[in-house]
Amino acid sequence: MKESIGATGLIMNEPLLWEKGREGRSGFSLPLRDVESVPLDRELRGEGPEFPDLSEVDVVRHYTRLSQWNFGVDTGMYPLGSCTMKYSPKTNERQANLPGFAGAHPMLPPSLSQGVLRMMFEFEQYLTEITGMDATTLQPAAGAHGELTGMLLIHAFHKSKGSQRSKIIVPDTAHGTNPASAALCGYNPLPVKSNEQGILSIEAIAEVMDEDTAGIMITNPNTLGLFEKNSRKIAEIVHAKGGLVYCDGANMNAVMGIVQMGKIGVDVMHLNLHKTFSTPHGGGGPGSGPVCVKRELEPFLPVPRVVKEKEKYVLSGDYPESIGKVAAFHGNVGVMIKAYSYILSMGAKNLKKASQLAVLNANYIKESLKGTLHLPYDRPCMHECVFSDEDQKADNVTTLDMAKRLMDHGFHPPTVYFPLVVHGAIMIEPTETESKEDIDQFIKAFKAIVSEAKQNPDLLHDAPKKCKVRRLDEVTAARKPCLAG
Amino acid sequence: MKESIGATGLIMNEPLLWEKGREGRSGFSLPLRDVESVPLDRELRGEGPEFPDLSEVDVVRHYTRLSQWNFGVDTGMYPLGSCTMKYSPKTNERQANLPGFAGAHPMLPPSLSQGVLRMMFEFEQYLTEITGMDATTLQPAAGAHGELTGMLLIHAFHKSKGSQRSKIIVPDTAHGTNPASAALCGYNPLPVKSNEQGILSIEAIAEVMDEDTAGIMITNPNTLGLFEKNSRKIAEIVHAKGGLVYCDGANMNAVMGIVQMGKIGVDVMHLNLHKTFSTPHGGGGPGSGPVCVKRELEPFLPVPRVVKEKEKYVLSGDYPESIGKVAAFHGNVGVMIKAYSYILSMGAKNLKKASQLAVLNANYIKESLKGTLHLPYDRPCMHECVFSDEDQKADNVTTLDMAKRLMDHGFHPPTVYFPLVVHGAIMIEPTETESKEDIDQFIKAFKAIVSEAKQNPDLLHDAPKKCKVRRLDEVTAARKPCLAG
Amino acid sequence: MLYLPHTSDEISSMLQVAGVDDLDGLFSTVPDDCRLKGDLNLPEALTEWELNDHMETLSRSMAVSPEYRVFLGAGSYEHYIPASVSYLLSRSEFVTSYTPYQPEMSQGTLQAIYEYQTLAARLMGMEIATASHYDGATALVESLLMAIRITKRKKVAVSSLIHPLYRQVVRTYFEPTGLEIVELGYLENGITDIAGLDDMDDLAAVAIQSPNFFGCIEDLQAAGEKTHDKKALFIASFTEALAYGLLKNPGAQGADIVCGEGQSLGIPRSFGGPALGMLASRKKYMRSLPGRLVGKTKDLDGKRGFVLTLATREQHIRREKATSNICTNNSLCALATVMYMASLGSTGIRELADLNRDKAEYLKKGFKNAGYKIVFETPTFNEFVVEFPNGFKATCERLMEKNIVPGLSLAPYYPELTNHYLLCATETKSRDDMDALLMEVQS
Amino acid sequence: MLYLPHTSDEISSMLQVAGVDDLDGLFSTVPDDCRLKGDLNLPEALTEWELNDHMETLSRSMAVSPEYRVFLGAGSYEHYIPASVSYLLSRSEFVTSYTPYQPEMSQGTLQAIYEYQTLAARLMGMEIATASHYDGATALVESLLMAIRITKRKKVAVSSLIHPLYRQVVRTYFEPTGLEIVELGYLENGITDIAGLDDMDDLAAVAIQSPNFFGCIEDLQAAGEKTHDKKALFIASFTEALAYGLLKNPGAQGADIVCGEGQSLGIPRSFGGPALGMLASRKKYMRSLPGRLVGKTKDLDGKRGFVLTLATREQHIRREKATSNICTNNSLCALATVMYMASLGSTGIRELADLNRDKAEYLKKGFKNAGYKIVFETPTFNEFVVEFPNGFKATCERLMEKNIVPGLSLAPYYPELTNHYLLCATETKSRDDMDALLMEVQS
Ligand SMILES: Cc1ncc(COP(=O)(O)O)c(C=O)c1O
Ligand SMILES: Cc1ncc(COP(=O)(O)O)c(C=O)c1O
Repeated sequence: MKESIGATGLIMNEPLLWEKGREGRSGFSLPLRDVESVPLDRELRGEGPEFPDLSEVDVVRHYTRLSQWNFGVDTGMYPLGSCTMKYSPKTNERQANLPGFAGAHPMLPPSLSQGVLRMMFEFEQYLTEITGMDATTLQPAAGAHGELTGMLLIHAFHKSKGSQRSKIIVPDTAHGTNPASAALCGYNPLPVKSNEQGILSIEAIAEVMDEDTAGIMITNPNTLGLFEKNSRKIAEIVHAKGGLVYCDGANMNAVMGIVQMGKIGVDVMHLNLHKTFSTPHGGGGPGSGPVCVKRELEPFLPVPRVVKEKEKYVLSGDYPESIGKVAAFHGNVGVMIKAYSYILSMGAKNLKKASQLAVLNANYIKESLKGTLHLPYDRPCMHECVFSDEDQKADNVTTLDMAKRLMDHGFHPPTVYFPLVVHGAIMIEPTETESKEDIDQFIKAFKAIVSEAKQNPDLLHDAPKKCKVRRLDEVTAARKPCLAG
Repeated sequence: MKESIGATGLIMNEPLLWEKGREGRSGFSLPLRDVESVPLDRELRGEGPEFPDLSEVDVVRHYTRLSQWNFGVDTGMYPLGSCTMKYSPKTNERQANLPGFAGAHPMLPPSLSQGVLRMMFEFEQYLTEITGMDATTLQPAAGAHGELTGMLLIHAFHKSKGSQRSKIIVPDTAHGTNPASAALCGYNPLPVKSNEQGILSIEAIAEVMDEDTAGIMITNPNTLGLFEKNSRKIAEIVHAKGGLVYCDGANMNAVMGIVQMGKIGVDVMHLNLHKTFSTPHGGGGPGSGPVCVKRELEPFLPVPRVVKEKEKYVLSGDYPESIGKVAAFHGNVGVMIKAYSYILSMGAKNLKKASQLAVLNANYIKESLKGTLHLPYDRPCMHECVFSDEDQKADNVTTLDMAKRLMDHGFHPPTVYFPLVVHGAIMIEPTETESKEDIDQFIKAFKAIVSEAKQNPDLLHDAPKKCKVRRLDEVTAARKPCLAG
Repeated sequence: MLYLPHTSDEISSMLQVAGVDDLDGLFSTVPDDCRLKGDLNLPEALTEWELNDHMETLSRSMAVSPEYRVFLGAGSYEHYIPASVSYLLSRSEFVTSYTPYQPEMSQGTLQAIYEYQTLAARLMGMEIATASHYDGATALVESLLMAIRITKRKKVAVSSLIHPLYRQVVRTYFEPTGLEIVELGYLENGITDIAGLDDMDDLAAVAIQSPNFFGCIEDLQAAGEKTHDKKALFIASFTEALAYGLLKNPGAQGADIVCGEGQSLGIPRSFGGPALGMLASRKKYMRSLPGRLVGKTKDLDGKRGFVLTLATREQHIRREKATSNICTNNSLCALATVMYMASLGSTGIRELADLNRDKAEYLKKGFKNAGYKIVFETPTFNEFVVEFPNGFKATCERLMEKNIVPGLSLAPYYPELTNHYLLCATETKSRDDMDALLMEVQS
Repeated sequence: MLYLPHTSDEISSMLQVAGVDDLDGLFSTVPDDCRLKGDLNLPEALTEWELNDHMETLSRSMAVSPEYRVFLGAGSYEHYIPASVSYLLSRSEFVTSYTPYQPEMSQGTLQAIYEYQTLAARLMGMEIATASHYDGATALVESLLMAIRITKRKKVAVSSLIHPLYRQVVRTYFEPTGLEIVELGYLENGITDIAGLDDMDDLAAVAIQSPNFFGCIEDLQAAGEKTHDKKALFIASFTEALAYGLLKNPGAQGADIVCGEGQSLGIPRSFGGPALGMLASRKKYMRSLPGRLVGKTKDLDGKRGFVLTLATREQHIRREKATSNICTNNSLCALATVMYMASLGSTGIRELADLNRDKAEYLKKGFKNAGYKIVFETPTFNEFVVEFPNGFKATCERLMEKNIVPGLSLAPYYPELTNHYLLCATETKSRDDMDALLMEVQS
């Protein structure tokens, strides 16, 4: 197709919920009353919340219209770096909606919930195998939650050794959740710079690692899309000082079946099922952030744990050293079902193939756009590559301008201004589910934008033009916050 | 909301299926082969069709993008006259998708298909009651199919009386399917004009009705949205000459619980489940067009029929006078389930209320737009009202121009240029599921358009401007047809 | 009520505008003697939750997989449907729109139907296909009527191995108009006996189904040639569209019109409907085609777009002179089909068709080995006829108690074929499923 | 493979551009001693159809309605969910989008979350609410930590009638940082004993759940006043959000922060997750709130739009100084909830809440009449505690064989409460369901 993918079409304006509706309307079928009314004492009763009364058609139209203002992976390419926006197979949605799963109460006796328990038991085994670790907990609800769980495990480990430590090493390329999770557990994050190659140098770690340092949080592949090739050596240094190695596995999509973190010195890591394992991101969640550990950390894992006794699956809370619980129940089971289904659909070969193609797509984009955009670290990348707006400074066009202009061309922008070590970073993660055709169109669009930046920069400054709204005033939004209507 | 509902937003251009894809890709999970291959003789084998090979994500994006170029009742008001585009309750979709229904083979023994048979049996009874007739067949797949079935029944009736007849009376306001269905059954449609009030006069019928006329096809309420108040008398005249009265029940949404056609002289009629009974129209179908008859026509109904023997439901083909079959199996059962669910959800009171509100909405629009648009028949209307572009001739703006301009205002246009008796007809059927707010916006939009027609007619001539495409060249499409890629 | 948005205040203010006092007043034009006095006699309204329970109960009483193993084909086939197709088909922009009379607002449906017409035509080996018909039976009738219009003759020859229920529909349509139908018998190898054609004249068309009702693959080439010798149009029909992933297509064998049932291609069986009537022909017959057609065109800016076209054939323009009375068709089913065909692709449909053939061959062999007679030796696709010993009815009953529905008894349709059953095995039948059946019939 | 679009030709041409010979070559930066030699040890890949069978089997082994009558509540409640909500929630524009970092392309999610924040705040009687948290337990922790930040104190008092599992999560979070938790006991009428507060000092916050874990409605007003006397922040938590369709909301009773579980509002139970952590506060604490917030603003043309705002509180800007480490939250669950609340409306939520109360009262009365002890006399919403005679465990077993799950044994959480069970009856329990249970416990 010659023309750009981005076009404009008819969509509907739609007011806020409470600007619609009429008292007495209803969009909910009230169940029959087959019992008498036993009014609650006046003083306990309130007026009830002020909700608009809407009919079913009101609600359906409202959210159908809103949905049309949104862009998802099903709409087009969504190369949001570090987010692994791969296609979410539709069959996984079907499985998670099966009545036996969707309708299950979390406190059902094990004898009446074998299906879910078996799924969780097997799923833990699969993740343990994929990461090369020894045990897994599925309780964390997202990546950051997994990080915190990991920190708690490390803390419990040191405590059990009687030695408490105050610091933890966190590279400057780390995602913001890393230092935040460490801090939440009382650790002082110790920032270390990555070297000129964009990775951690053995020396840098050797320099800071000491007996008061609980360990290190490594993101591998890191957020520059580079493999931390010194990680083994770094692990040795950390271990030598009695520390533990935490791996942020958010970028696992690059190395499934290629690297088992457990085999290269990692003691504890989290996975993002909503990234690597294809569960949809839902406009911000729910996700799931299982944590995989080596033997020495297993005693501290959250309870209850699913164990198999003879042919039955049971829940056991009998782990005296456990850190306790990080979620009320068993974690985001509905999300696990989708990731479990994904792994079963893929099998070992296709998981590896997925990583290989994810890396292929990223390197293909890197090589194809290298002449067009400034590439701070010109090395083979993993699942994503990071450019900058260095070369556009002359046209006084920024990363943001290019990102917004991409929308008019029909693509979701990459992650921008992250990682912080690259100024005006443009972090592109295509994932393996983008075909060569689609990637070629993306490359074409980006090249077009860069030449637009020279010829007609205002096209970029005024972008986006095709979306429902133009650029929004985020400054006023933050200065005079209006958070509820 | 001040601004018009119609707006523009980002949508994606998308090529034709076969402009995408790469050989060897797959979007279908091929089942395991657990049996050996037994190749078919060469000369019987073909090359197989030339389809594009696509991945699941290709297919999902393709049709997700296409869907965003479409407008449905869930998107907004769809006042297509004579089509009863009411809201389709989502619960009905759920019911039709239940595995026991969706997966059922049509030739299952009755003992293994009691659920569907019971549904059909009860559903027939409900429709029989709503129409005030004596028996119902669910076999016809749509309204026109029901009309044909009706004609066949009338033909069989006369044949059984030994007298065959060649003509049938069809008013000029009738829908095109009426004469077409009559002709398909070998009858010559005898057109009669409606009177200055837009309805049939007793005299007009008396004049043409004779012993060679099989009967009359009346649409009541008719396509001008008017109730044929002489229908009783007309029926007497037709009956007196041995003829039968067919009622096109496509407009039944106006009179549920208010008029039982069987009680006012109708011998046979069809219903459009995809209009009156809320089943979605699916961009052109599937529909369902059950036919209800009086006792004297029952022997001729299509087979098999569902009958109840003791507490069991069985299929009986034992009707020697039956016309046979109009569909391979039992008709559009999936559609019946939705309409059956609708009737069960509504009950008698709400069905009547629905008709009352449908008529209220239509009259409200008629009164509100009367000053704005020319109203050829200024009488209380039923479920729809018909205007014309008479008053816009001066601005040389046509019905089509106004229809297209409505799109830019965020509404689907009404039915235009039908019925034929009104030049430049604008046939508006809001249905009962449109709220007063939405109708007021529609009225506002139409008034705005009419003044635009005066101030700036080109806004209308160039409309639509907000849709994915502008006006399409239908002339060339028909002169040099390209029906396949 | 969920589906009735009006509040009583709104009703009264609207009544005022309408100039009447109450809702009843709106019906002043309905004579009193036309009005229903009491209320309709219908069950009390159910809540959404009562409805769920009720329908759940009805649904559970039906014999479907996985609980049941059903070996019925005979015009309705069990094939796997990808979750992606079901999801896409549920998008309300497709589901809740009307026939695309206003193309600017309906490009989604229109392009999809254009794509359907194209893939459907390719599958059948024809140049053009219509937007859809109700089902395979009405598609056959429309094809015969089309041939009658084209040739201006009044007689058609129809194979007795066309689905018996389809032929019943043809008879029903033809009865009043005095059009003549001759049925062609069948040979003992299970295909149509076309010899009879030699001494028939003024035929408008000859219609043959392949694979035929016995599952046997007909020699369309030969039938086509004989038909053309008679200057009649050759109509090839089918009930199992998937077969043409493997078989030589009808177009390649001289068919002038091809019609059949598309249910196999991504449409759930739903007790027989909604399904999909497919109809295709050579381009020269374009203007005689019944039903809707979508065509490609350009908009004012020269941008590609799609519209309903050649409407002058249709009832809303031509009224009694239309090529058909059809208006609403089975559009959404056509969409399901094109989504399904797109998911399969050339590669997939071939492999899937092969697998269907091989599954049926496995079952066939099983019966042979069990000593049953495979009545017709002509090659088949995924269905075949077995002759069982007398008293097989009892076995059937036993099988059903074991949740196995063995197949369709042919006796009601072909009285000479007592104890003959038509069995079908698609890709959904595992070797275990088939072995279970074979085990039962052996014991 | 369905999800891997690359053909081998494409792969080789892309490898060329990437400048390597084969896929392995792409991993040159991965040291050899880091590479996995063999293959991962995972089950063979399943087809979509094998997966369907497998998951169907697992699903059928679960005890859910309609086959089972489950009277469990205790933080996860069975409520009806309209088909319209499930459909809307399945729209892929919502499901397959990321956190709305690019507002121009995410207005659908953003407006919906803004609407959620608004209705959630109204339900809880607060000025503002966050975009969502993982679940009720983490929302409670975040609330306590927020209070600790605001007051700069290190001690919190938590009612022992807050969901035991929530308190466990609090303990887990607090353990390493040496923050202190004091638990408030309960009175024999089943509500929190706040007397103890008198001689406690430097409290950052006091947290009380209402309805509490025994289902009893707490006197938030009193607790709030006592708390404020101590200059501590008053945190009201809940597990059954629907209760606030009926009860006086926490804001009206002096709560500074309100948090709880939103699962009741249109989210299926899914064995406990995903659910919805709800958190709201008075506006003055806005900048101390954890997690995402959506705010209203204007675009360049002055048109209304929505954005993520106050990001300076968050980890991606503030890193270790952020108000929370949360990034991905439970956005789609918040969407389900706002769709559900919009469907109910003021009128509906009130009637539904009333009905829940009345169902539970019916069951409660039934037990009373059957001679069982309703342990706590404080009014309840849809849950209550019953004391059964010794050996009730056996009865339980019998009930389960009859597909009835009577309720939750409290002994594991409150050792003093042997033979005490927490039972729940929502609108989904018909009189017949409840009579069936009562019948069984009588016999
Ligand atoms: C590298 C990295 N680490 C951690 C996270 C946090 O994961 P989550 O958003 O699931 O909490 C993310 C997600 O943005 C990430 O990209
Ligand atoms: C008055 C009238 N009669 C008959 C029909 C034909 O019904 P169907 O389209 O279901 O064949 C219609 C539908 O357009 C109609 O409006």
